[in-house]
Amino acid sequence: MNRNSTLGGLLRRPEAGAFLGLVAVLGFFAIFGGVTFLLPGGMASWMNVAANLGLIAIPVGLLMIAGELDISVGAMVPFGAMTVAVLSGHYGLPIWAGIAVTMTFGVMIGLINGYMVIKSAVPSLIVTLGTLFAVQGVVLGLTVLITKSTSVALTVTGPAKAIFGDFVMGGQVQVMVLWWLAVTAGYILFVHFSRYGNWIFAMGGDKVSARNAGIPTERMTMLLFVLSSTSAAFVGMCQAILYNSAQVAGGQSFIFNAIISVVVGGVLLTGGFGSVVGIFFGTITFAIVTQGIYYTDFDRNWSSLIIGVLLLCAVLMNNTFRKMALASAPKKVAK
Amino acid sequence: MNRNSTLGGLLRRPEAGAFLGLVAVLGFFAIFGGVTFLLPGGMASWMNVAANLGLIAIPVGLLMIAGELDISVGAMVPFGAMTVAVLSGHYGLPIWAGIAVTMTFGVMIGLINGYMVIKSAVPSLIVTLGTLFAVQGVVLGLTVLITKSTSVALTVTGPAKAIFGDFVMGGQVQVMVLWWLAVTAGYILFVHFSRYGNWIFAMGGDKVSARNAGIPTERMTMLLFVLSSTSAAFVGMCQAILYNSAQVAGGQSFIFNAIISVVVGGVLLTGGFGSVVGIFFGTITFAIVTQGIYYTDFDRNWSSLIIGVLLLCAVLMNNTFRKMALASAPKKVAK
Amino acid sequence: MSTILSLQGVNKSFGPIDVLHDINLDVKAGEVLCLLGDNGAGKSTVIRLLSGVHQPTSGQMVMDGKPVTFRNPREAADHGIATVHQFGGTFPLMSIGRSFFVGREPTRWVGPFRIYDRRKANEIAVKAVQNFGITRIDDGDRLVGGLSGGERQALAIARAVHFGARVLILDEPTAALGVKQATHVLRIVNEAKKRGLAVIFITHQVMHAMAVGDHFAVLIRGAVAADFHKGEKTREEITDLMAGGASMSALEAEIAASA
Amino acid sequence: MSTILSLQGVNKSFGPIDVLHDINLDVKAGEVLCLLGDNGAGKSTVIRLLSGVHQPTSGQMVMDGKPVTFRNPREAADHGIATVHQFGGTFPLMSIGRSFFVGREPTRWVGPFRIYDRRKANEIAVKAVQNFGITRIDDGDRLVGGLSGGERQALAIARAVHFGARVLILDEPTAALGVKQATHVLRIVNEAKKRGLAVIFITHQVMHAMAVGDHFAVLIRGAVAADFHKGEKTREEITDLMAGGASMSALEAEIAASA
Amino acid sequence: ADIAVIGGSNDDAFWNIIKKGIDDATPAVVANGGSVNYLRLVNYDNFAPDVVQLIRTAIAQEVDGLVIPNWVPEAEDPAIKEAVAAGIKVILMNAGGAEKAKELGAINYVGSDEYVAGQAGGAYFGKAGQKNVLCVNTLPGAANTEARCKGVIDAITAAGGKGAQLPLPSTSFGDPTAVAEAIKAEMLKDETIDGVITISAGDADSAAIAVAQAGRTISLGTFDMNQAGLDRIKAGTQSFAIDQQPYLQSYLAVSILASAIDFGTDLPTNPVLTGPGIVDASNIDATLAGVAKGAR
Ligand SMILES: Nc1ncnc2c1ncn2[C@@H]1O[C@H](COP(=O)(O)OP(=O)(O)OP(=O)(O)O)[C@@H](O)[C@H]1O
Ligand SMILES: Nc1ncnc2c1ncn2[C@@H]1O[C@H](COP(=O)(O)OP(=O)(O)OP(=O)(O)O)[C@@H](O)[C@H]1O
Ligand SMILES: [Mg+2]
Ligand SMILES: [Mg+2]
Repeated sequence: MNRNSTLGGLLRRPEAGAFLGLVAVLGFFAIFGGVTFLLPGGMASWMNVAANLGLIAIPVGLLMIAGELDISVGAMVPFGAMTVAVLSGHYGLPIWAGIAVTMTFGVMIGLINGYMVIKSAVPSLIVTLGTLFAVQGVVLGLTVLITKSTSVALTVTGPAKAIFGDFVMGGQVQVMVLWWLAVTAGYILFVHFSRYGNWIFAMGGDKVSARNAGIPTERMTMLLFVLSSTSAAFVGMCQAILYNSAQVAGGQSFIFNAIISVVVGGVLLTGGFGSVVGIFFGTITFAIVTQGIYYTDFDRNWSSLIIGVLLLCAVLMNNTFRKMALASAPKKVAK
Repeated sequence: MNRNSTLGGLLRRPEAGAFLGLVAVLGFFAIFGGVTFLLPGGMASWMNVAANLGLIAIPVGLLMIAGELDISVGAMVPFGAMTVAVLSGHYGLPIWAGIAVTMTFGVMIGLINGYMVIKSAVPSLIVTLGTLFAVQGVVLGLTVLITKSTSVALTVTGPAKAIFGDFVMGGQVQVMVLWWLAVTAGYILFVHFSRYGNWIFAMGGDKVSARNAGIPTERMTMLLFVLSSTSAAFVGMCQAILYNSAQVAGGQSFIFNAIISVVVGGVLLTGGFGSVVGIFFGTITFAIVTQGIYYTDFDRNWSSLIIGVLLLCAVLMNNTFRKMALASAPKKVAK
Repeated sequence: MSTILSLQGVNKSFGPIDVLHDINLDVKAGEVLCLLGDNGAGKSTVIRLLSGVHQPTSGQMVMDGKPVTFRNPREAADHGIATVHQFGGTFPLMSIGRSFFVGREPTRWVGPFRIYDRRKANEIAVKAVQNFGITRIDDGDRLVGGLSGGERQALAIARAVHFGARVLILDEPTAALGVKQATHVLRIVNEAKKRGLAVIFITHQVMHAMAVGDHFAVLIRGAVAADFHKGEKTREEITDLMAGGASMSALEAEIAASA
Repeated sequence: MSTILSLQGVNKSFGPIDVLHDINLDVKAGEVLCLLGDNGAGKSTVIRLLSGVHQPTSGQMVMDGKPVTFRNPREAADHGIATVHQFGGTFPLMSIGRSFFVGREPTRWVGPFRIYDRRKANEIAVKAVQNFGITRIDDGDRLVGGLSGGERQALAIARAVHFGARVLILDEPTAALGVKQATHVLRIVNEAKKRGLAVIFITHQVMHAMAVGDHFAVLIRGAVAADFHKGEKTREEITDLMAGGASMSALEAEIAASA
Repeated sequence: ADIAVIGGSNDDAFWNIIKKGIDDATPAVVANGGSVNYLRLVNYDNFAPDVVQLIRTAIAQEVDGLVIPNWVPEAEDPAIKEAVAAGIKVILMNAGGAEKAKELGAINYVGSDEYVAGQAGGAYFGKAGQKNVLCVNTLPGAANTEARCKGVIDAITAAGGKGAQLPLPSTSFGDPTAVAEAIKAEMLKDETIDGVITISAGDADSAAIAVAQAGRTISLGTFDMNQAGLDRIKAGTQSFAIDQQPYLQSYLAVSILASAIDFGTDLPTNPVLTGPGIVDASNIDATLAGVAKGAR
C-alpha cells in the first residue's frame, strides 16, 4: 500500500530517472552558466522553450505509451501558424474565427491519422510520415496559391493576443507557459487519475488483451492522435499570434525534440510504461540543455556536441537508475 | 519446395509489394512525366539519387530487420565528406590517406554506437539520436576550428577520382551507381545466401532465442552498426570527391529517406522480416517519386503533397498485397 | 439447471478458412462445461465468439432465451460474460489494482472530477485475489510483471468472477501452472460453480477436466464430435476423443512399456 | 550408465535474489531425468546454467569428468548440449529450413563463396521433422508461424536431436500441447533415450513425468528437495513433492468430492 | 526557347518571389513557342549534390537555356560546363558573379553577392553608430548564410565596432521560441550588444521579440524581407532589411536568356546587378506596394 513512501518505491516511478537527469543538467549549467541562468530572466528563457515543446511532447508521449508514434506534428506546427495567419491575417477574418477553424483542422487531421492507423495495419510511424509530407505540401501549395508568398503577417490585438500570444509576469514569460502548466495538470488528471489513463497503459501493454478487456481501443487511438495533432496546431497558432507572422517552413525539429523529451522523461519506446510528470521533467531537461549553452562561455559551434553528449548521459543515467531500482523487485514475466 | 514458382508464393516474398509499388510509380510518372523520364538521361537522374540513398538504406534496413535503428547516419554523411575534405583538401594529405582515415573513423563511430546499444538497455533510436547530435557538433566545431570556414574545397584527380567520384557511361551516371549495384549484390549474397543473413533475421525475430541458439548477437549488432555508419561516411566521402567540396550542414534528410525506402521496401518495422531486393526496389521507388516531379507539369509547390500521398499509397498497396498473399496461407502463431 | 447461453448452428470462417462448423452447445448455470480437443480444433475460436472478440459467420447465439449479438468484448462483458483468454490478459507493467480493473475502473468524485479510485481498486483487487487463496499478495501497487504465472492466472480469474460474471470462460488456465497452482485454479472453478455461475473450462489435461467437469464437449476439426455428461464415458474414451479420435491408450501403453 | 554431465554444489543469484542453492545433479546417458517443482522453483534457471545462458555464481559443472564453464549458449552447444527453452526458440517469420538450422547453417561452395545451402537445409529439416512423425510437413520453405504449437515443438526438438546432441534438455515441452501432440513428444523423448542421449525433461504433469522418467529430481525453492529413481515413490508422493511439499492428495480428494 | 530555372527550396520565401519574376517573364517566352520549367530543391539538406542533380535533370530534358545560381562552384562548375558543352545557353543568377560566368562560358550574371550584401548590412550598422553586432545564423554551415554573416562582421569591424556569429543548433531550427530565447540569452549575457541581424526574414520575427524584451535599445536588421518585417520597419521597431530584389533577378535572367536564344540578342551590360538594396524607413512605402503584388 505504501510503495511510494520508500526510496526504492520512489526510484521505481517512471519519472525518477527523469528527475535525476534534470537535477544533473541544472547543476551542470548552474556551474558553467553562472547564476543568470537561474534568475527569472534565464529561467523564463528555458521555460518558454519547454512550454512550446511540452505542449506537443505530452500527447506524443501518450501515444508512445499507447504503442503508437506521431511524427506529423512536425508539419502541424507550421500548419497551425499558417492557417490562422492566412485566415485572420491575409483574409482579415476575425481572429476568433481563425482560431476556431485552425483548431477544427487540427482535429480533422488527427482523425485522419487515427483512422488510417486503425484501418490499415501499417505502423503509425509510416502513416504519420506520409501525413507529414502531405500536410507540408498542402501548407506550402495553398499558402503560395493564396498569398503568393511563404511568409504571412498577422496582427492580433485584444483578448485573443493576451490569451494566446503575449508575455506575462513582467514581460519575460510567454502566456504559453501558463497553458503548458495548466494542460500538464489536465493531462496528469486524465492519465493518472481518470479511468482513461488506465486504458492508455493497457493498450500499450497488450493491445489485443486491452480490446478483449472491453476497452474501446480504436476510439482511444483516435483521441490520442487528435490530441497530438491539435496540440501541435495550437502551438503553431500561438506562435503566429505571438510573433505576428507565420512561415511555411520549420517545425520539423519538433519531431525529434519531442521524442527525445519523452524518452528522457522515462517513457518506454515499446509502450505501456511512462508518466506525464516524467515527460514534463524530460521536456524541461531538454530545454535547459539546448538553452543553457547560451549562458555558458562555450564556443557556440560546439553546441550540437554538448547537446548530444548531455542527452546520452541523461538517458544512460536515467536507465541505470531504473535498472538499479527494479533489481530490488521481482520482475519475472511468465508469459 | 517450390514456394517461389506459384503466384501466391511470389506475392508472399517481402519484395513483392515493393515491386508493385515501383511499377505503379513508374507508370504514374511515365504518364505524367513523358518519355524523357525513361530515356537514359532521365533514368540517370533518379538512378544517381537512388544510389546515394541506397548505399545507406540497405544497412539501415538490415539493422531494422535485426530489430535496431540507426539515425546517426544523418550526421555521418557530412562527417565523411568533411573528414576527407579537411584531410586531403585543407591539409593536402594524399587522397588515399584521407580515404583510409575517413573509413576508419566511420568504423569507429559504428563500434561506439554498437557498444552503447549493447551495453546499455537504451533503445538504439535514442542512442543514435545522441550520436547524431554529437557527430554534428564535432563536425561543425572541428571544421570551424581548423579551417575557419564551413565549406572546404577538395580537388581530386587520377584513379581516386575515377573510382569514387566521377561520372561514367557518357557522363550522366555517377560511379556511385556502380558501387551501389555491386554492394547491393554483395548484400544479397550476405543476407540471403550466407549463414550470417539467417542470423540477422533470427535476431529480429527473437533476440533471446537467437542468442540461445548460439548466435553471437552482440558481435552481429556491432557489425551492422559499423556497416551503416561506414556506408554513410562512404557516401559523404564520395560526394565530396565528386563535387570537389564539402559542407558542414546537411545529410539529415537521409534519415527519413532511408527509413521510408526501407519500409516501402517491405521490411517490417518490428524486425525479423524483409529483403535486400525489397529495400533496393523501395529506394528506387523513393528516388523516382522525388525526382519524377521535375519531369511533370505539376506546380512544384505541391511536390511534398505528391510525395506524401504517393508514399502512403505505396505503403498501403504493399501492405494490402502482403495481407492478401498471407491470407492464403495458415498463419496461426501459437506462442 | 437453466440454460444461460447457447450456440445454435454456429459457423465461423476466416476468409477462405472454415474453422467452426455447425456448433450447438448449451451452457447451464452452476455447471462446468469442459471444452476439449486437439491443438487447432477450434476451442479458442468458440470462446472468442462467446466473448465478442469475433462474430459468427452464420448461426445464432441465444442468451436467456433471447438471440444476442456481441459486436465487441465490451458488449459480451455487459451481458455478464467474463473471459480469461489463453494468452495474455494481464499487463506486466501495470499495478495489480489497475490491471484488475482495466476497462472497468472504479472512480470517485473529487470536486468536479471523477477520478480513478486507486485505494479502492487496490483494496478490492487484493481482497479478491486473497479470497482465492493467494494470501501472499497484499500490495495492490505491485506490478503484475512481478507475479508468478499462477498468481497472474488467479488475478485474471478473480477479476472475471468479481465483475458479477454469470458465465465464466477459462481458456487453458492451467497450462503453464505447477501442480499446486493448477489445483488452486480447479478449486476456484468449483467455487465459481457453487456460486451458481456457468463455467466453460478448456484444458488438454484429462485429469483436470475430469476433476471439475459436469458436461463435456469435444471438438474435432471444428465440429462437435461428442457431447456427454460426467460419468457417461471412461477416462480412456475421453482421452481418445481429446486426441481427435485416435486411440491413445495403445500409444500410452507403448510409451509406458518402452520406458 | 555413465554420467555425462553433473552439477556440483551450484549456486545462482541474480543480484540480491538467491535463486538456486547448492544444487547437485547427475545426468546419465540413456536416461531421462525429470526435473520437477512448483512455479518459480528454479527449474528453468538450472536449464539456463546447463545451456550456457547464465553462469553459476559458485559451484562446478563437470562434463565427462572434466570441469567446464559455458560462457555462452554456443559453447554449451559445442559440447553437445541441445536445449529447447520454455518459451520461444522458433522464429515465426522464418522458413522451416532456416529456423531449423539457425546458428548452424549448412553451406556449400559456389565459386569463391560459401553460400547457405537452402535445398539441403530444407531437405534435412523436413526429413528430421517427419522422422518424428509429423508427416504433414513437406515444404521446408513454409514459414514457422504457419505451424501449430505441436508442430513447432516437434521442430525444436528435432533440431536439438539432429545436431548430435549428447544431452537433450526440454523445458516444459508439453505445456501447450494437445493430448495427441503431447504423446508425440513423449514418444520423441523415449526415442532419444533409446539412442543413448541423456535427456532432461521438465513438466508440471505427473502423468507425463511418470511416463518417461527414469530419475526424478524435485526442486523446492531453489534447492533439491528429493532425488529418486523410477519406482521408488508413488504417484501421490511425487505429486506432493511437485507441489512444493504440500499434501495434494487431500486437496484433490476435496475437489473430486465437491465436484 | 525551352528554359530551365533552378531555384531554392519550395518553402523559402525568397525563391517564391523569384517564381513571381519567372511567371511574369514566362508569357513572352511562351508567345515565342517556348517554355519555362522551374526546378526547385526540396530542401537544403544535401545541398551540393542536389543542385548538381537538378542541373543534370535539366540537361536530360534537353533544354535550350539554363538559369542557375552558382552556389557551390566546386561542385556545380563541372556540370555547368557540361551543359554549356551540350549547347545549352547558361545565365548565372543570384550567386556566382561575372568572373565566374565568363570562366564557365555563361552569357551573363544577374544578381548580387551574399558577402557584399552582408557588408552593406554591417556598414549600415556602422553608420548608425552600433558597436557590437550579433549575426544570428539558424543554418550554420551553409555557404550562403556563412557569407552573409562574414560580410556583416567584416564591415562592422572595419567601421570600428565588433561582430560575432551566433550559430544555432538544428534542434532550434523552425522553432521561433527557441530562436528568440537564444538571442535573448546572448543579449542578457553580453550587455554591449546593440545590433542584431538575422539571415532570414522569418528569424527576424523571432529576433524582434527578443529585442523588444532586452530592455535596451537594440537595432535590428535582416537579410530578405517579409510582410511582418516591413510592418516593423514602418512602425520603427526594425531598422532595415537587405534586399537583393529577387524579382528582378529571375525576370531579367529569363527575359535576357530567352531573347538571346530566340533572337540572338546580346546584352552588353555584364554583370546585371540587382542588389543589395536596403529597405528602411526612407523607402518603406514603395516597397510595401510591391510586396502586395508578391514581387518584393
Ligand atoms: N484470426 C484467424 N485467422 C485465420 N485463421 C485462424 C484465426 N484464428 C484461428 N484460426 C485458425 O483456426 C483454427 C482453430 O484455432 P483455435 O485457436 O480456435 O484452436 P484451439 O482449439 O484453441 O487450439 P489450441 O489448443 O492450440 O489452443 C486453427 O487452425 C487456426 O489456425
Ligand atoms: N534474470 C532473472 N533475474 C532475476 N530473477 C530471476 C531471473 N530469472 C529467474 N528469476 C527468478 O528465479 C526464480 C526461479 O525462476 P525459474 O524461471 O527458474 O522458475 P521455474 O521453476 O522454471 O518456474 P516455471 O515452472 O513457472 O517455469 C523465480 O522467482 C524468478 O523470478
Ligand atoms: Mg486455444
Ligand atoms: Mg520455467
